[in-house]
Amino acid sequence: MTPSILSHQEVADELALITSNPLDIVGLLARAHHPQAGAIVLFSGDVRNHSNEKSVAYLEYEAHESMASGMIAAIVEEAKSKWKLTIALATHRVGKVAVCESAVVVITASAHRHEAFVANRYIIDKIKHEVPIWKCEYFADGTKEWGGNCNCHTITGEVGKHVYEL
Amino acid sequence: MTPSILSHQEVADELALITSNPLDIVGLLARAHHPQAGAIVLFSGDVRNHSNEKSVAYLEYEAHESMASGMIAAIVEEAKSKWKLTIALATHRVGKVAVCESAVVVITASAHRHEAFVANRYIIDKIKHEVPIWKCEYFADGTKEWGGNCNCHTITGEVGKHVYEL
Amino acid sequence: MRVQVFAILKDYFDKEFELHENIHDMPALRERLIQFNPAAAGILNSCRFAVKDEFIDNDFQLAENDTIYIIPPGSGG
Amino acid sequence: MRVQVFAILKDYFDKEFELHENIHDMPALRERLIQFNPAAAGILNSCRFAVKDEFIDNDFQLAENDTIYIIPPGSGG
Repeated sequence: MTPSILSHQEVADELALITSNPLDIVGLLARAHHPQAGAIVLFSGDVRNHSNEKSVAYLEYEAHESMASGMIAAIVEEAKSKWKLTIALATHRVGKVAVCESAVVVITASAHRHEAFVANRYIIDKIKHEVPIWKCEYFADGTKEWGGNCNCHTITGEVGKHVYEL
Repeated sequence: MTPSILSHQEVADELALITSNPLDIVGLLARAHHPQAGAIVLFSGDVRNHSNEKSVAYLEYEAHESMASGMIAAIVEEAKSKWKLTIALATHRVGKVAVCESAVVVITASAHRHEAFVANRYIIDKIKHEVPIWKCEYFADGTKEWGGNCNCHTITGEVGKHVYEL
Repeated sequence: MRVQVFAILKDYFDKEFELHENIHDMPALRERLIQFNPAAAGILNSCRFAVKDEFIDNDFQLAENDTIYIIPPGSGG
Repeated sequence: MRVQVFAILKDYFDKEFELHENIHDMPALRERLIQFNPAAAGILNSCRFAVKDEFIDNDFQLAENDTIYIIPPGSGG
């Protein structure tokens, strides 16, 4: 067998959308250089050492993995087609994530920068609000707290409807 | 002499704002992980293989280097203070830049993602419109064309006033 | 039917459990779970429910052998 | 005074040249350059002018030993 030469699309298709391994930002970024892309935007959501004025030991992410994978794939494809992106990819960690490590990465590339910026923000907002992935903060004092910062339904009046849809 | 341990700010201060060397995106990104940063946004402006339906051989960037360095530093500092960023840096290449190579990189980091996105876009827009750096496209057919896509003054009616200031 | 809960709901219910009762739709299931643990009412009212990787609405008819996933709000910010 | 031009302006003028004339401000300098090369009028009218790394306005008084930098619009998009 000869090694196959993968197109950018094929490489992106192989990406694990949900993974318990550290995110290889450099490897992901290397995929995003594309001769028709004039603009690349990368977002990395990192674990902070403080939250609600408490010292964070680490975070743990839990997901409904099959739903989360399917929804991330659909969001990325929707954005790719809506903004005619040359590259769009997203990947989210589950399990324990240390301070300064990346929990989620989104990369978008397009001919001109406006589309890459808008699409990247769209993808990460949708992932954070809609995809069944939850974070639990474990603090240095031994306490823990489940995140549930999306309280959009208290504003929109409808469970599953978010402020950016108003 | 013992090697000095640099804070993030000191490392950022050493960055060449204008350089004729290839941009080390990975090295730049490594600077941007900060324990108080929950969000990192990276923008890379890459050289495309096509422009105005012509095949691009390479680009060449020219700058008024002392002015450009000073203006980039001022734009980055303004954004850093305006959006309370933990990290803000920008660097622009001059000289010949090949297809798929990066001509300009902007990295912003903040506690929450909104500020990192907005500040990043602000910095790259200002650099592209206001800083004295010009690109010349060299095409595969041997022709060349100076970029001068900022025609904001035809809309704003004032040289040096840009559409995003309206 | 089988119920699986996630994240903060695990502080109120077992992660997975069986329910052998005549429950035919999501509002009825939610009411029953609030009876089990009234302290979970607030969070249950902000949850979505899913069957076979798809969110369901109030009208969806639950079958005896369905697994129902209860999905709290995402992390948002 | 010394004049230095950049980018597309190099298609119309030498990159650097000396001007030994009584020119005291930017509008007068621009007029003189347009006389030298009328084809550059359009681009010159969209340029900014700088002295000592600072943009100057119409009122700025040019001195005999100043170097004036003529700055075309940036690449924008």
